[in-house]
Order: sequence, then structure tokens, then C-alpha cells
Amino acid sequence: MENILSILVFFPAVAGLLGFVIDKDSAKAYGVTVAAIEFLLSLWLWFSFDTASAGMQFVEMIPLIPDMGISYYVGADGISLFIIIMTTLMTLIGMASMGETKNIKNMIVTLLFLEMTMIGVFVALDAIIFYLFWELSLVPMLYIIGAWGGPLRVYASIKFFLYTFTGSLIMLVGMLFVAYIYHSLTGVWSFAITDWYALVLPVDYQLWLFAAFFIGFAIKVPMFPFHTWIPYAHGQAPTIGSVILAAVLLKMGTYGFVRFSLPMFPDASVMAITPVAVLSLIMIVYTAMIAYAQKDIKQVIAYSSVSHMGIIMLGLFAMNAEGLSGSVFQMLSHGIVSGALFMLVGMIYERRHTKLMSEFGGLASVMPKFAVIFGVMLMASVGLPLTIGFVGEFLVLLGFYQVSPIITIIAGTSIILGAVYMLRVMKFTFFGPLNNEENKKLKDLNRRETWSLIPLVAIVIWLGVYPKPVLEPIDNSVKALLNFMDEKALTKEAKDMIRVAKSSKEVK
Amino acid sequence: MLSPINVSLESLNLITLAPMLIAVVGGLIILVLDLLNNKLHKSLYVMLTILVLFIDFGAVLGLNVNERGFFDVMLIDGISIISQLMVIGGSMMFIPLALTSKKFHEYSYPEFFALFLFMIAGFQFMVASDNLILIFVGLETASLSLYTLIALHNRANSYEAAVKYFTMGALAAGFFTMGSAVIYALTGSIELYKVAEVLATRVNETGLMIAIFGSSVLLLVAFAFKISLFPFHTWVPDVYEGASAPLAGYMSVVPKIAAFVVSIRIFGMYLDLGVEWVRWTILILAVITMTLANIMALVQNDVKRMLAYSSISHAGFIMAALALDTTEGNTSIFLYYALFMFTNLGAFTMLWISRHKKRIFDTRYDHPYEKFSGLVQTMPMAAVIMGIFMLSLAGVPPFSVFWGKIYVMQAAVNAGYIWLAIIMGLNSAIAAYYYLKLIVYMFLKDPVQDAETVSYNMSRSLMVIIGFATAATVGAIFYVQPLISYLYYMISASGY
Amino acid sequence: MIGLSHYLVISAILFSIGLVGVLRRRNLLMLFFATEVMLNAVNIAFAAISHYYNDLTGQMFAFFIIAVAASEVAVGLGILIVLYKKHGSLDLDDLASMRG
Amino acid sequence: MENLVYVALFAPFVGSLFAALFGMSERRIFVGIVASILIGIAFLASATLAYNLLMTGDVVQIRMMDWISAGDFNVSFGFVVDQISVTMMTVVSLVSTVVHIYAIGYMDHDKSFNRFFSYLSAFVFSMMVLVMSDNFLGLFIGWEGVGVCSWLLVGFWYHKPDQAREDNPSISPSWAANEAFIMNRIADLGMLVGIFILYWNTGSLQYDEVFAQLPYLSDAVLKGAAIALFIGAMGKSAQFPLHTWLTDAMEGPTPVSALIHAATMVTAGVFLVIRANPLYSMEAVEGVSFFIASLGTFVAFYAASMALVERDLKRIIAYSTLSQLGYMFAAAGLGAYWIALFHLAAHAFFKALLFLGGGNVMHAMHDELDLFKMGNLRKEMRGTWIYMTLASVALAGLPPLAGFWSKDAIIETAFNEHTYFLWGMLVLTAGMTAFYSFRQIFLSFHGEDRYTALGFHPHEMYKFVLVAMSPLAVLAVITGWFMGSYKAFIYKIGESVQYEMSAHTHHLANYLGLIVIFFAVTGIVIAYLKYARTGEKAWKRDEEKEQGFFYKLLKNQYYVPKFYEEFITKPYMMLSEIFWTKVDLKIVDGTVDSIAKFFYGAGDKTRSMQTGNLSNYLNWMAVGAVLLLTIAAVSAMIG
Repeated sequence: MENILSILVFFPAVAGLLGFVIDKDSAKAYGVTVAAIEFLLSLWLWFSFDTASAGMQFVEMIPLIPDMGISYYVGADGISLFIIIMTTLMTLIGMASMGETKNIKNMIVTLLFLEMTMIGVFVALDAIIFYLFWELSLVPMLYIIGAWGGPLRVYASIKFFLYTFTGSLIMLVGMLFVAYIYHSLTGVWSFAITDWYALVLPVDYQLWLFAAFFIGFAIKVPMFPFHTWIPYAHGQAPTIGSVILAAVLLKMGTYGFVRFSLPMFPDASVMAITPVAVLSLIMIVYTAMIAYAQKDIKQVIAYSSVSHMGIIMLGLFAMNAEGLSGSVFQMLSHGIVSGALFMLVGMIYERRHTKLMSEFGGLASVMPKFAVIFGVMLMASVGLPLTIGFVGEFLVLLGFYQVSPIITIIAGTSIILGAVYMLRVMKFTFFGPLNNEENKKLKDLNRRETWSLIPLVAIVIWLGVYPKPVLEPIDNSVKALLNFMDEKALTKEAKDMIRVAKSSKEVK
Repeated sequence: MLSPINVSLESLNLITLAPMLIAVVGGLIILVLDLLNNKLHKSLYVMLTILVLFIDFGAVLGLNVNERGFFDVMLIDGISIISQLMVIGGSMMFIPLALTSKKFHEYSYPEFFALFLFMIAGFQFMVASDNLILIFVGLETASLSLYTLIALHNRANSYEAAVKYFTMGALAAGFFTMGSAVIYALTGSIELYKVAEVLATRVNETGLMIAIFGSSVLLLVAFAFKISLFPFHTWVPDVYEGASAPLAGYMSVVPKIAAFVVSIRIFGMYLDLGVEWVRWTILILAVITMTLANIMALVQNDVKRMLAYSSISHAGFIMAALALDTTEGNTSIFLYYALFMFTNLGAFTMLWISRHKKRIFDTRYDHPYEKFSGLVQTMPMAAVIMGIFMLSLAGVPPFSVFWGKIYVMQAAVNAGYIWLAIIMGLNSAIAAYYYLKLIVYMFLKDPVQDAETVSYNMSRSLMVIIGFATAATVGAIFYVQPLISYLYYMISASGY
Repeated sequence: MIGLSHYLVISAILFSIGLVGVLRRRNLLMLFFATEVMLNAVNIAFAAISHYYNDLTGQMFAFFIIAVAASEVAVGLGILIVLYKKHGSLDLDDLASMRG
Repeated sequence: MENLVYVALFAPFVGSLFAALFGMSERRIFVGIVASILIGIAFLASATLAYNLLMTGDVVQIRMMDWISAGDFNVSFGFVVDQISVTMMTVVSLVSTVVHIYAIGYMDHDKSFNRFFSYLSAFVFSMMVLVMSDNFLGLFIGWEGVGVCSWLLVGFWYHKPDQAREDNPSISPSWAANEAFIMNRIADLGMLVGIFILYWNTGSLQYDEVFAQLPYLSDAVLKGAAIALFIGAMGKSAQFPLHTWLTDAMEGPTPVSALIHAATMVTAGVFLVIRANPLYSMEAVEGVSFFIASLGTFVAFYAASMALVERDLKRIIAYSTLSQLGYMFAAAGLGAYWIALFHLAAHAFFKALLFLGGGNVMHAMHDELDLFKMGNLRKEMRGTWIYMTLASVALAGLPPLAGFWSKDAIIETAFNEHTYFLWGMLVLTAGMTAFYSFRQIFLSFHGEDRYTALGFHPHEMYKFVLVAMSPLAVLAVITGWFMGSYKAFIYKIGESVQYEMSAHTHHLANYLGLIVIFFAVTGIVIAYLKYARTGEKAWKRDEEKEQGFFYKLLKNQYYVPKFYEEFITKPYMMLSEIFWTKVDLKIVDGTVDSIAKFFYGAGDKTRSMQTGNLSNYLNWMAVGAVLLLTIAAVSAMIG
């Protein structure tokens, strides 16, 4: 099964196409089964993955448009491997926990297509294929937000689409320019990222290209000040939409930085440390404060997502293996934790058709299971040790401390501010007297809901206690990446800044 | 003494004329058939037309590259071959749209099909020559037929559209002839290759350059009108709206290809001579066109008008590629239109299927957005397909237009016009909004109509067309490579 | 002596007159006449230049223009008649049902 | 031995899981019993380890498994049982056992009985991780773990509504829990920074490796690390200015207060400083250490002053805890780490006893905590009275009880270090301590009966609870007697913990002790005269005095919580609100929307060129031609 990546990409798409003929009542069972198979396939990918190797594995390459240098070129390394697994997992769990009943068949088909695009983004090694899946992922999401969302759904979905679309077009120009340079240097057209890695670009080119890619990725992440689409998207999206959006789609942006910006533009990346760090700080502190002011539980989590993405961004630009590995790990942890939190909010929304904190209070006594799971996720979200949230956040801050202690300390306030807004949610929702008559009749989580959340709880604790199976392959690839960046960097400043791990030198 | 006229048939190379003659003869046959029996069904004419075009297509394919013929007025270079193929191919795809389940006035006339074939012959003449007379004649033949075809749709709006198009076309013809006269005055020739030779020797004369200036502006007006560049685009929305959907779709592709070919010949010549301001004029015009048309499309209430503005914007997009004056740039023109053709074919066919004799939703428009609201619930397949066409137009990969777009942008980047590529990117982003608007109506709103309203005209043949357009749009990634290499080869062979 | 430039000036003036006519006239029929004026102005120019160069191409062009103009009139009038039947007016200002 | 380490560590964890299994079902006594037994096992294991260490002197160090490794960073779950950690282990597990058993009785009527044991055992587990870990990050796990358990337990009665600050200074259990958690997080950030500094400069977080590197580090690094770690310690141990949460945390059930907020968790900060003693005894960080000592002294005095006027039984004990933590920091800051640790242990015993006694009173008085509503309770609750008096004597520092030995040693240290001001403060505070603790005893157990009139019918606690408290009582009495042997025990760890009084101080030791005793006795006597008498001389509430400036200042905790509310909480809320509605929605998002609106509006405007009038169109063509000419002319000129 050398072509497992292609299977992973196209299996859901084919299943989605076939899904059109499935009967409405069986659609959900079909979807869950497909997602489960897909998840097992991704586990198989992990199983057959050589964790000791840092390079690309399961590489497939089929030339599509040789005249333009475009080929179907996929592969996975330690960084993308787990994001893929997280994608399949969150799709499966999101789908299984889904309480939606309206147009269920369309939803399932859309989700399966979405799964294809998401996995496609993470396995693509050709810039155009990457771009292809990247853009295509907007469409199912647009539909999910727009068709099953809240009252402002149309506005939210269009905003989401146009905003990211605009950014990615700028990125596309950047890609074309890189291909042009590659062509003028080698005489060959190629969009293969691995070919591009070999390009040594002058610093000013690097800066411009970095900026072009930055716009595309930053909007997706979303970085301040490009983040305003996300409260709308999350606020209006149905639960499953928010889950996937937060868990996977946002990771595309940060993944893009790892896959493109860092290795291709090492000098520019080093120069960008300060600006990016400042933006990340704003994301961390400013959106944490905004989260605190929210009245809607879901909006709190939406803004908290932005805040956590700030941590991830910071780690990416730490230029050392601790920060980068931590950042990639944090992507996974944020995916699982925020996904779970959105699912939880969705469950309460289904019961009460409101997400306003003022409507709740004292829920812990009528919905103890719910409260416990929410509590676990909350603790993971604020980065409690032995939960998945800590490992990444700690490594990121540890890594960035080497770059700038001051910035790290300000970024570190995230552990305080995060606690501030999350505990506020906890207090107003679960604690206090149970005053509202309507809440007294609320039912605790049913079997379906409980069992879709328990795996996430298990992962949150498992990877908090023993992150090694995941962290090690990530770390290997990250070390290789840093080695590569260090070798490629032109300026002395960059070489000084990029810190190659001692342990990876021995490997070399 | 007058020497006896002695023309060897061989030197005439009549084979270069064969494709046009086939179309003309085909048209005549249809007219004769009607004389013999006027009760024949339109499906016969449609099939006959397709067959004629098929032979025509074959004849073009059989031509050798870089030949001249018929007193050297015919020029069969790579561009002329590929553009003829595209003109014929496009026509073959659009003409079956006559096979609707409901009756439409114009298709009951065999003249419609005859005119259609004459128009194709006109376009073929236009692209297969570098003689300004022949270009003019071809242009007028095609245009006059086109005006009539529009008017044949037989409703108030069609007449209005035809008149508008006609009047403006006449003015443009005036500009074209005047431009040609100036060129003639300057160089004593109307053969473009000779003109180029003469100009090349005198390119440093200021007075001459001023005159070129005048002539190129006059010609640019004429072709900007045909290609629909700002501010000569004003006819487009009205004419598209007045014309039937198939014809509107047709106009968004085929006449423009022909006009582009002539533009490449004329303005490419100037650019080759190093007349930089022609490039800038075209670039500025192109940028204004794509931006303004996009902006105006944002506020449209009718899908067909929106598509009209969108096709203006796409034309602006392509025009910018022309200004690059590189082989890639010229290739991108044809690639773009080839890919654009499939998508537009699909989109306009979808509109055609939903066309009613009466305006049901709006007294003003035939295809208001509301008509399509909630389509996904009543006709999911139709909605998905229309959605794909819209996404393709918006430039979302992997659908066909995306590959054209990326090629144009790559060409711009390669020529050093990164700012242009960025403007193109941003324009695509603006454009995404109005395409999305239709998707929003189809997918995100609740239905206000029944399925029948939107599938009013549905027939088996239209379904085939839609299926074909969808396949071509979705599967573009698989045929882009051969298409590019063929186009690139043909264009570089003809020296552009 | 009347030279080429005189013809050309006349042609230019006629062309301008035609153009102004096209721009200012409100009646479709008059508008068509104006375009004819423009085309004929071009004809004068072609004929004059042709004579100047002692080259027949220009005159040929002029002939073609005449032919095209004739067919243009034919088509134009045809459309005009059906339009008149439908609208009952040839005034341009009445002809604006499609806009925006 | 290794197995014993695991037993000591995981027995509480198992207990917690076991209780959690029944977390949502109704009260089952056996859950409490099982949990208590498991904690007891942990205690036995700890005690065995301690005994073994005492006998053989072999430090047990084990590495359980890898935890985080990325880049060059590598940290695993490793545990060390040395003199310091074994002291803590024993103290923690012992007090926990007692508190667990006590809680079976105390939480008798609570419907969340099982859940309570789950949390409580989880806390013990976290605390064990904290003290046993052999690296800073492992310590941090426990550190945060106890924080969460404290949050859960303070907010245990989460269903209580918020009240105005005037009615209840802690507002509500859930509010207090959040406050505690957030305040601790502020300090944790400092702790994390300390960890970062140590890692990047020493390449490790393992205690022994880090300490081995210390001599090679620059002064700035050492200072930075010392300060950052101490900030962490300040949060857990509730040192000024992060102290307000501790008194508010009294909203939790009393066993929790006894275990977490008196005996164990709050001493974690002191433990950290002691654990990192090689760092704090570096010459470069002398300034920091002195600051620690000064802050400790200040807090000792500051907290004692607030306790003087407090009416709430539990809050008085909380203030006393705060004050005693100040003593510990004073000792640790002055370099007498073992004395600090010894005081920590002694304090744990008598303070837990005091709290549990307080719990008995509370149980008897149906959760009434106002001392002014009690009086002469000793006739109803003799056992409790004896326990609490014992504990108060120990706290007041009268010989021969535990508090005397350890506290006296601290005060002596201050003298020994020639920091006479600190010495003076500490002596004065000792007097205040005696006063307020006996004020509390006298107000509740002596004097006139004030409760009957209010309709209370107190009754003594269950017998088994009183029996369970006895080990604490015994230890509160005898711990001090073993000070010498403990010194010998802990001295083995190395030079940095060793601390000896100078000959001069030694010479004066008896006089110094007498001074302390004098102050303590004076405090008790004043308290007796004022509060304990009956009949005509009985204490009466003096409303007028309560309006005095100092009284109000102390009563309102120097207005510090008010200050936090007015200058931190409210502005933060306001700023957040502004950021959201004004900045994010109006400016940031507004810009995005206005770009979109601009294009849409432009569309509406340009659309008007499409008049539908053919004449206009033709004009446009002419305009276009002119435009082209202009563009061409301009570009020709520029070109």
C-alpha cells in the first residue's frame, strides 16, 4: 500500500459521490462508517509510517501538466502525519456526535468532500495541488455554514469564503513567482515543494514572497488583524462546522507556514520573527480579552481559538526544535480540545437553543457528565499539565523564551487570561444556583454524545501523559527542517537565529 | 501593353479557402432544403449544421501551418488554425441548444441556421487573414449575421438589443475603416506584414509615430468594442439580456476569439515594433475593464446580466495577457477561452433550461437570482452542476477556468508584470462574490419555486450538453496539458 | 491645385460630421445616415490615398466598404422595421427598457 | 524500595479513581472508607521510606517513563525520595489520612460525598507528585494539579449563589475557587519563566543536574531564576500581594481547608524554596533571599494584624496560616531551610488539628462561623475544645508544644542573621498570634453562651472523628521534641541545608526564647481578660469601636480585595468590552466590511453609466476614444 495517501484523499470523495444514492435515513450511518474506515486507514498510515525517518514518506508523483510543472505529488512526514490523523478523527467524531437532522444526506456528502480537501491539503507536495485542495476546502465549508447555520449564516459564510479566497489568491501569485524563478534558474517548470526547497533565494525576494504567502496563511490562521471572519463563522456555523473549522481548517494556515514559509524563506522568516511575534502577542492577549467580554459561550471558544492560534504562530517562529515541535503538537491539541469544546457547546445548544451564558447557571447539578467533560476540556484548553494542552503550550513558550524572554512572558499571560475567560464560562454556565426553570428539565448527555466525547477525553489525557509516540516523529521532522533551514540561510543573522538541536546533528 | 491575366490555380492555394466555403455552402444547402420542403423540423437543421461544421473542422485540421493563399490574402498560420478550430468547436457546442423541449420562434426558421453558418464563415475569414479588407469583410459578415440572429429571438428586448448592438457596431466599423485608411495612408499598404515592414524602417520618425498613434487608437476603439473593453462594453449586458441564452453564451466566447486574433495581429505588430505606449494603453484599459465590470457585476439582480458583466471582466483579464506580447501570453488567450468556453456553455445552458416565455419572478428580468433559490432542495444535481460552473468561473481549482487563470497569471509573472498578476488575483476575489451570490441562492436559501420552473426547457439533448460541459469543466486537469502543448506549439510556430 | 491633403481634410471633416451625428441624433434612422456619412468619409480618404500611391488597393477597400455599407443598411433597416412595429417609435430615448 | 515509592504515589490516585467511579451516584460510606484506607497505605509506604532513609541514608531515585522530549529538551517522570521529599511525603500522607477519615464524618450529610473523596484523593496524588518529583517540570505537574484540585474543592458547593462583598467577603464558593485558580496562575507564569531560564542555561530540569550547573551560571541568570521561581512560590503560598485568595478559599468544606489551605498545598511554595535551596543559597541571589525573608516577615505581621479583628472562625485560622507561612519564608530566606521545613511539618500538624476542630464547631453550629454568635461551647463539645486549645497553644508558641520549638528557632535565626528589625517584627507577631488564636478559643468556647438565644443546638462530633484527630493532637504536642534528631536526619542531604546558630546566639538562646514566650503569654492574657470572662465582666460587642479607622482597615483586609476589584477586575472587564465592541467590531471588522461596502457602493455608482439609452452608449464610445488618446499620449510621453 504505497499509495495509501491517495487512497486517503480520494476514498472520502468517492464515498461522497456514492453517498448521493444512499437513502436519507441511512445517510448518517453511511457517513459514520465511511469516516470510520477513513480513520482506520489513517491509523494504518501511522502504523506503516517509519517514525525514525524525518523525510517524506509514501511519496507518489504523477505528472499532470508537465508544461506548467504541475504534478500530482503527495507525501507525508512526521508533521503532516498526525494532522491527517487528527483530521480523520475529528471528522469521524464530529459526524458521529452530530445531532443535525435537516438535510442530513447533503450534510454527510458535504462532509465527506470536505474531508477529502482537508487531507489533500496536508499531503500535497505540489504547490498547485496544495492550492487546489486549499481553495476547494472553502466550498463545502461555505455550504455547511450557510445552509445549517444561525440567522446570520449567509453573511458569515460569504465573509469566510471571500476573506480566505482573497488571501489565497495573493499566495497564488507568490507561488507562480517562485515557479518562475525556479524556471529561470533551472530551465524547468516545477511546482513541487521539494524542488522549491532547493532554491536559494536572495533576501529581498524572500521577503516579498514571504509576505505573499503570509497573507494567504495569516488569513486562514487567522492572525490579527485578519481574524474577524472567525467569530462570525463560528458563531453562525452548526456544531459540526465549528468543530471542523477549529480543529482542521485553521491548522491549514499554520501548516502552510511550516511547509512553505519556513523552509523556503529562512532568512525572511528570521526577519519576520519580531513582526509575527508582535501580531501573535496581540492575538494572544487581545483576543483573550475579547473572549472574556463575550456573552455567548460559543463566541468565547471562537475567540479563544484565535488566542491559541497565537501561541502556535509564536512557536513556529521560535526557530528552534522545542518551539516548532511544540507548535505542531499544539496544532493537534488545539484541534482536539477546541473541537470537543465546540461539540459540547453544540450539545447544550441542541437542548436549549441558546448559547447565552445568562440563560444558564448551575447546570453542573442537572448535567454532571456534561460538566465533567467540559471541565476536562476546559483544563486542557488552559494548558493544565498532564493534559494535551500543556505539552504544546509549554514547548512553544519554552522555545520562544530563547528568542525573546519579554515576548514569552507577555505571551505566557495566555495561561492566566485563558483561565480567566474559561473559568468565567464555567462559573456562569455550570456553577451557581439553578434558577432557570427550563434548565431544571435538562437531560444529561445521552449515549451517543457521551461515547463520541470519551475518545477525545482519552486522547486529551493520553497525549498529555505520554506524548512521545506523537511528539517523536514530529520532532524528527522538525529537526530535519531546522537543519535544512540553517544550511540554506544566507544571512549570518538567520544562521545565528536558527537553532539546530544538538541531538539532530548527530543524526546528520 | 496589358499582359494577359495568368493566374495559376496552384498558386491560389484554394485549399486555404475551403473551410469558409464549406460553411457558406452548408448555409446555402440549408436554404435550398427549405425551398424544397418547408415543413422540416429544426432537429434536422441542427444536425445538418453540426455536420457541416464537422467537415469544416476537419478541413481546418487538414491545413498546413504557415501558408498563404488566394493572392496571399489568406494567411494560415498557427493562430488562424487554432482560432478557427475554436470558433467551429464552440459553434458546434452551442448550436444543439436549439433542441429545447419548448418551441422557440427563431429555430423554426432555417434561415437561422444558414445565418449561423455564414457568421462562422465570417469569423473564419477574419482570423485567417492579415489583409485589412478581408478582416473588415469577415468582421462585417459575421456581425451582420449576428445582429440578425439576435433579432430573430423575436421579443421586444431582442430588437432593442439588436439595434443597440447594430448601431454601436456600425460606429465601430466606421472607426475600423478610418483606422485602416490611416494605416494605408502611412504605409501604402493594407497587408499587415507589409505594414510592419514599412513601419519597421521608419519607426524613428516622430510625425509617423503620431499618425500611428491615431490609427492605433481608432483600431483599438473598434476592437475594444468587439472584445467589450471599458468603456466600449456598454452594449454587452443589454445585448446578452436581449439575446437568447445560447446566443449570449456564444457571444461571450466565439466572436471574442476572432476579435482577439485580429488584435493579436494588429497590436502584436505594434508591440513588436517597440511601441511601448500601446502596451500601456492596453494594460490600463484591461485593468479598468476587469475591475469596473467586476464591480458592476456585484450589484446585478439578474444572473444573465451578471454573467454578461463577468464575461466583460474575463475579457479584460485576457486583454492584459495580450499586452504581455509573449508566446505564453498569447497561448494563455486561447487556453483561457477554450477552458472558459466549456464553463460558459454550461452556465448559459442552465439559464436556457430555465427560460420561460413569460417572466415569472420579475417583470424586468428573465433570470433573477430568486428564481434559483433553494434549487438544491428541488433539483440537487442541477444545483451542484450550476454551482460547479460558478466556482469554475470564480477560478476555484480544479475547475477549468482556474487553469486558464493560473496560466494567464503565470504568463504575467514571467513577463515581469507581478503587479498585474496581483490585480488579477484581487479581481478574482471580487468576482468570487457575485458567483457566490448565485451559489448562496441555490444552496442556502429556501425554495420559492417548483422544480418545473427551473427545468422548463429541459430536453435530452440539453442534458447531454450539460453533461459534456460539466465533464469538461471538472476534468479540465486531465486535458489541460495536451491543450497547452498544442496551443503553444501552434502559436510559437506562427511566430507570436 | 487640390492635393491629397485637401481630400484627407474633407474626409476628416465628413467623418467628424458623421461622428457628431451619431452622438447627437435621437432618431435611429438619422443615426444610420450618420454612420453612412462616416463610412463614406473613409471612402473618400481611401480613394484619394489610392490615387496618391497609384495603387488600386485603396479603391478596392472603398468598394468593399460600399458593399458592406449597403448590406448594413439592409440589415439595419430590417431590424428597424420590426422594432418600429413593436415600439411604434424610432426615438432613441424610448429605447431603454434594459439598463443597469 | 521502588515499589514503595509507587505505592506511596499511586495509592491516592487509585483512591481517587475509585471514588470517581461513584462520582455521580449517591452517597456510599464505603467510598470514603476505601479512599481513606488507600491514603493510609500511602502514609505507611511513606513512613517506611522515611524509616529506611533514616536507617540507611540511601536516597531512592527512580525514572518511571519519558514525558516530553523535543529538540534537546527532555524530561521524564522521575521521582526522588530524599530527606526533603520524604518529610513532605510523610506529613502530607499523614495529615491526608486523618482528614480523609475526618471527612467521612464531616461530609456525612452531603449528597456529593463520593465526588468529594474523589477530589480529595486526587489532591493527595497531585501533592505527592509535587513533592516527589525529581525535576522542576514534574513539580510543576503537581503544582498545577493541586491548583485544580483546590479549585474543585473550594468550589465544591458550586450551587451557592453569589453574594455582595459586604455580606460575604468571598462572594461565593465558585467565585473564590476561580479567584484562587487565577491568582495561582499568575504566579505559575513566574514559575514557568523560572523553568525556562533554568532550562536554557543548564540544559536540563533535573534537580541534581541543574544544581550541579549553578556555580557556572552568571549572576543575572541566577537572580532571574531565583526571582521567577519565588514568584511561583508566592502564588501557591499566598504571599503578599497574591494572598487574597487564601481567606476566600475558606468557602470550601472545612476538611479541605485543613488539608489544602493549611497543612499541605499552601506550603508548596515554601517547599519549592527549600527544594531549590542550592539556588537560593548562592551568593549571587543573596538579595533575593533577603527579600524573601523580609516579605515573609511582613506577611507574618500583616496577616496576624488582620486576624486580630476577624469574626469568622475559619478566616482567623486562614490568617494564621498566612502568617505562619510568612515565618517559614522568613526562615528559608535567611538560609535556615531545615528550620523552615521543620516548622512546615509542625505547622501542618497543629494547623490541621485547629482547622478540623473548627470544622467540628461549624458542624455543630450548622455552618455558622461567626464567633460573636458562639461562646461557652466547651460545655457541649469538650473533645473539640481540648483539641483546639492544644493546637492554639502550639500555634501561640508555648513550650513544650511543637510550635514553640520551630517558631522559636525561626525567630532565633532572624536574630542570628543580625536582621534585628525582622527579629523584632517576628517577636511582635508571635505575641499577636497568641492573642488572636486565644481570642478565637475564648470567644467560642468560653465566656457567655450567646448561641442558645439564636436557636442553635450544638452537639459534639462523632466519636470516631475525634479519635481520628488524635494523631494530630499527639503530634502537635510532641513534634518539637524531635527537632534535634530531625536536624541530624536532614543534615545528611548536604551543606546547603545545614544551618547553625552562631555561638553568640546560642549563648543568648534562652533569653531570646523567654522574650518570645513573654510576648505570647501577654497576648493570651489580654485575650483572656477581654473575652473569656463571664458575668459582669463578660465581653460585649463594641459597635462604636468597629467604626474606628484601624478596625475598618483591618476588617477590610487593608482594602486590598477592594483595590483589586476596582483597579484590576473592573478595568479589565471594561477594557475587554471596549476591545470587543469598539476595536474589534468597529475598527478591525469595520475596515473589512467597509472595503466590501466600498466595492459594492462603487458598483451601484458605476452601474448608472449603464443607462440603457443607446445615445449615451455611443457617447461613451466617443469618450472612450478620447480616453484612449489621452492614455496613449500620457504613456507615450512618460515612455
